[in-house]
Amino acid sequence: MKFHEYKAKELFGAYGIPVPRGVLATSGKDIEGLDYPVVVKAQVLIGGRKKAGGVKFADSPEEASRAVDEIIGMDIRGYEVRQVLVEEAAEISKEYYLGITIDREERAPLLMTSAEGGVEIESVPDDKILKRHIPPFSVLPPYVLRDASKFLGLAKEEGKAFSAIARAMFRLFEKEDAELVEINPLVLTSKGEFVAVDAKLMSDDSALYRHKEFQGMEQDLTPLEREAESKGIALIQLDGDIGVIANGAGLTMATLDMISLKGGKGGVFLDLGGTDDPEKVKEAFRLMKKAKPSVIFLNIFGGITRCDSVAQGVKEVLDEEGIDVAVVARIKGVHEDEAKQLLRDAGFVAVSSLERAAEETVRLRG
Amino acid sequence: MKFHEYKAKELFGAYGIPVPRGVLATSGKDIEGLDYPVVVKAQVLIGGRKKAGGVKFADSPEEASRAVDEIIGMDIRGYEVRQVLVEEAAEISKEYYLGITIDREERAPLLMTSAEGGVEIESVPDDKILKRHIPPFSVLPPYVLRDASKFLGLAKEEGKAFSAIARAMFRLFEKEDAELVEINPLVLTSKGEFVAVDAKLMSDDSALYRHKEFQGMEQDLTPLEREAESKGIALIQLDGDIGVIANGAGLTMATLDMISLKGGKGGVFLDLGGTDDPEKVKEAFRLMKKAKPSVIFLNIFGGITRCDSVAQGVKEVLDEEGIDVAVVARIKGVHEDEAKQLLRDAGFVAVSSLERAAEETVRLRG
Amino acid sequence: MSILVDENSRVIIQGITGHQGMFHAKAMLGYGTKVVAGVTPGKAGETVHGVPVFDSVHGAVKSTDADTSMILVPAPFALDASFEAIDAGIGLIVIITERIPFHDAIRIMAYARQKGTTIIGPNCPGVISPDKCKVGIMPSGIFEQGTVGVVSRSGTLTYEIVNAITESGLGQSTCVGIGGDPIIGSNIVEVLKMFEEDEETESIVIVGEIGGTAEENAAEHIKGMRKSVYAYIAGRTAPPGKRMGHAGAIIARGKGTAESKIAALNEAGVDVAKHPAEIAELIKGG
Amino acid sequence: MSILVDENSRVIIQGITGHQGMFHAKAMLGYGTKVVAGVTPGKAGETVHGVPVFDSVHGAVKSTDADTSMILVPAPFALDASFEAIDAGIGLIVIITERIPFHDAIRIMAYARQKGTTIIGPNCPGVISPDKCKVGIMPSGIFEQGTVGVVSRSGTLTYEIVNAITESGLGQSTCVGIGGDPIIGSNIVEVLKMFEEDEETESIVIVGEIGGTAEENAAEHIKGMRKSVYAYIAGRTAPPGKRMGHAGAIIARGKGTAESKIAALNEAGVDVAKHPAEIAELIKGG
Repeated sequence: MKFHEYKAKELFGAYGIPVPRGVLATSGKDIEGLDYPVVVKAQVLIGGRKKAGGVKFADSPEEASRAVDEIIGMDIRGYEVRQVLVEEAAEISKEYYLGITIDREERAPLLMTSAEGGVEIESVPDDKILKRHIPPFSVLPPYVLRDASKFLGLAKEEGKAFSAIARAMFRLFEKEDAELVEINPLVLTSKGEFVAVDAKLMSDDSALYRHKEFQGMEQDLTPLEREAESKGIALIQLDGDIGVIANGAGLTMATLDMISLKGGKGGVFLDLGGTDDPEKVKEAFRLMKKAKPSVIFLNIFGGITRCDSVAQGVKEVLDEEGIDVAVVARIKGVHEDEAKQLLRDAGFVAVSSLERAAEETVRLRG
Repeated sequence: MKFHEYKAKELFGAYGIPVPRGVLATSGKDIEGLDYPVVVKAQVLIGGRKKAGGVKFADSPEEASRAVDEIIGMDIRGYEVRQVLVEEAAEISKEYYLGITIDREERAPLLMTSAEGGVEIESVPDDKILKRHIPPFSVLPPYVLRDASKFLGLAKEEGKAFSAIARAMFRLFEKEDAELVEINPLVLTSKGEFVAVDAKLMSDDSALYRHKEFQGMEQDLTPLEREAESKGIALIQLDGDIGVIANGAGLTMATLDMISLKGGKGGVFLDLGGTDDPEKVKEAFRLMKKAKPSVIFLNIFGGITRCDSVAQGVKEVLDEEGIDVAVVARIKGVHEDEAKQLLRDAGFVAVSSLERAAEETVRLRG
Repeated sequence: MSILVDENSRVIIQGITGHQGMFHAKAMLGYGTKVVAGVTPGKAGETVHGVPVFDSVHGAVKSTDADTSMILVPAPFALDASFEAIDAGIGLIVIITERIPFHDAIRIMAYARQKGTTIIGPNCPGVISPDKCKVGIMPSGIFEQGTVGVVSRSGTLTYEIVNAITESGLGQSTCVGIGGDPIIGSNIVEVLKMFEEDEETESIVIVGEIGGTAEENAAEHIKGMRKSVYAYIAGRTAPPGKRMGHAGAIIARGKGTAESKIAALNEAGVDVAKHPAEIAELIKGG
Repeated sequence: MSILVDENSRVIIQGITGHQGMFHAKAMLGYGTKVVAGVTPGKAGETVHGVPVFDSVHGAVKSTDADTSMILVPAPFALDASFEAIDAGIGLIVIITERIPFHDAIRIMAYARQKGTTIIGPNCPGVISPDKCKVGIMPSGIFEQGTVGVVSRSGTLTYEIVNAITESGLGQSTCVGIGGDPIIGSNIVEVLKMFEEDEETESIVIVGEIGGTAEENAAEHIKGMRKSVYAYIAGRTAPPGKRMGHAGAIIARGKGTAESKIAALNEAGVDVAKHPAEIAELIKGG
């Protein structure tokens, strides 16, 4: 789950990480009590807002008010700006990068820091980034902070302030089940103080059950995707027109790839997961219909999923509500024969080869 | 470092472990505000106080007062009782054992519990004790508490109360650098509540530097041992008459063993450790003199210890203060030749074989 | 021979009394797996398809000498169930459970490594050595004993590919679903090493997908291997920044694309199939 | 051959700029040990007896390909120094530091096991393979290359025994001081296994002491060993309940007596010497 900058900064503040003073605004009238100059930043869950004009500086309340009203309503890479964060601008002496994420191969948290802050970390050469693993279960070991302070060339007092921020960041990372916490830039002001001028936070969706306070937060999702999520179904809208329902992320991706190989283009990725609950299958078809695909490709390879239950759901939704586009079904696995029979009875074409099913799907589109 | 029962219970209480209401008393006049019956318990850092008459029950203030005055001043296995703990007696429905210690082989904390509480855990058969390791860095895992509750045959609510105590105990174990935390008996009252009726706590001396609050606590030491400890020297008074100063616990023990093999009996174990600081060596000799040994055996096998520095200390203390008993010196290792020369110059017999040195020592006693 | 599980594996199922637990206990028993016990706290004394249920893994191990566990408990309990199995001395733990928090998975893997326990998963279909032992939730019918080792980050996609391998007349030595999460107990390289040592395995199939750099690391390792390796990578058409169904499959910060993986594998001499069924043709051709 | 360290070991010293660090750096260099770097935060750029000093273990490893570290830092910093060495990829860490809190030692050992790092110590004299490499603080002069493997819980007592072995005309393949603390990185059984594998080692000497059950466990293991094992146990005359100088040596709750250890070793066919020098006679007699 991605956090808006302002939400991330609220949490940062709660953990003792210094952030600029600022207010969240939906119109130019909302700004009060700030010292100038300020920076006005669009709150969208996508990168590249600066390039898109979503960040403006202002030297006076009037200028700031104007900037807010200019940015609100803006379209940034498909996202409408509904809120802006107006913050006192930090006097920048130096910009650093500081982030903690999870290293898959090492199966451990990884701290990364660089003196080349303020630019995309991907564009910083590897030897300009210090990377240190953090022992699982542990606090941030002192040697990591020592190495980091040295690598960044910080003076003693700066090193202490930096270390306090890094420790707070790791506490946040652990306690909030974060996948990524990032400050870029972490600004050293001319007064020698650190401020987190930007804030990025992604938390683990699988851990949401122990973070009720994050539930219902605005997500980087289309309305249909949001609806699917609320129903526990993984649905992603894509650029094409063909709707794919499959069980398992890998199989769904492979099905989309196969469709592309046969000249079609996927419009909806819908992963049923391991479910064989007919109600959930019905829900999946209802969601899929709302996406208005040119044709639906149902690809089930059952393991934990019982094919007959899936087929039962499909049959029921067809009986109850009808489906106005062609459906190509391919089904295989546990209780496969019962499932096939059910689907044939319901009028589907049951194709057994994925390749031929994909060809058929592309043929039947629009 | 061993804790007195009352000290341990103070800490237990701070961690939320239920302990009986009680007062610490040095005379029969100190008891106030308790409900009767009470139990009066000698506060000594040695086991077996019950057998020695150091625990008495009382049904009234008068009886309690009398019991306190009887126990104060008592000698329990060589320890004079100076304080008693007067506690409200728990109504005992059932007695359990619960302890957490360190398992050397597994290099992990170990939880032990038994339904056979109130007796020495050593006397309980192994199959009546549940043992579970606790993953290092972790909290007490739920499965351990589940296994324990089942093993003890606790009802659901009892299991919850027991688990809360075990979790608190593990927090204490970790935060206070304990080697051993033990409740025996952990009493289940007729009201269905748990109470820690006894409390044993040993903390790690090596971790004292991060527990300033424990420093200066009364220890299970003779006055001379306490004096040595305050000076950072490991000295133990034994039953015999020969004083052994050696460097390293193993070598000191082996020297005592060798003396025993040759018909003598060690009276002082003094381990210089890895020091080669002449001042510390002088201090060691001063302490040894206070123990009034029949003869002193100095056995130095240098590694991290520089023999010449040790010899320098010995020479200086001899020069400055004299030594009125025979000293047999055996010295070997780094800068051994310089050391031997120094000692010979100071009038010692420098024997090179441990066996012969021990024979010489035994010969020179008395 | 085969890797991880065989006819001697003595298996327990943690979470056996649940819906999925009962279903798969039956399927595994039917396949010939020695399911010697189940564990569900509070249900000791019950049986599931004749398999005795215990309250604790320690109890089950003590009574049955189990050496392998399959974990099917809900995600919030998976950390504890894993710690319990590790501490009870289980040597191989197959974690089927999906949506285990990353931070829990890190702790599980750290403790397992410390105690020398092998973990497969989480969020995986399990492990099967055809005709010998199945510790997982895969449909048994598609597997056949043979010489192809399969290691896969995916679930159902694996079945698709295994099915193609079997239909082409080849069989599998062992098929290992390592799971689709970012934090897994055994990665592709670790399983490749096992297959390289296994006498029964002649060639190896990797079923990869977008996200992470596991396939790139595997490619590096394959350069030093004797046995032939084939691969399929799902997600060629996946857009960056979108998680494709589970947390592992995401092209994030320009890393983890199918192109990068396929290029690395090709460079290591691995034939990469364009679609699942093509794998079988490549093996037969190679 | 020899175990743990040999002429190829590339050694760093953590805490090299301290009093003991400088003293033993010189001694180790004099013995021929490849001391390739020292580490003391804030002292990068200095040298100690010609050995370059780095700020961090990562930096030292990167520049020198070190594979072994000797830790001499004060006890409160030993946990961090150990984590640093483990994380930097050091394969063998010899912790000389004494009085490390138990709870820190447990964490060090857990992380080391997780990462596959071998730890010797803490509170130990180190490891020496005579005429090849010394990573420790023992007096070099008493050692001689030979075929006796020595594993010891004690420090100076080891020198006593090694000296007797050398004076009797035998030498040592490797001498490992595993340390006297209750929590140590490698225990007697683990070192016995290494010696059993080592071609140069013909017989093995255990120097044990009261406290714990390490010798009893070793006795159990020895029953399955080919090589001859001899032992000496210190503390026959130690009274129960008194810590004899360091935390490991205590007869607590009736466990850990010399009698129990000697009986177990005898039962496993191990000759136990009555005093240190007798060890050499036993080996020659056996």
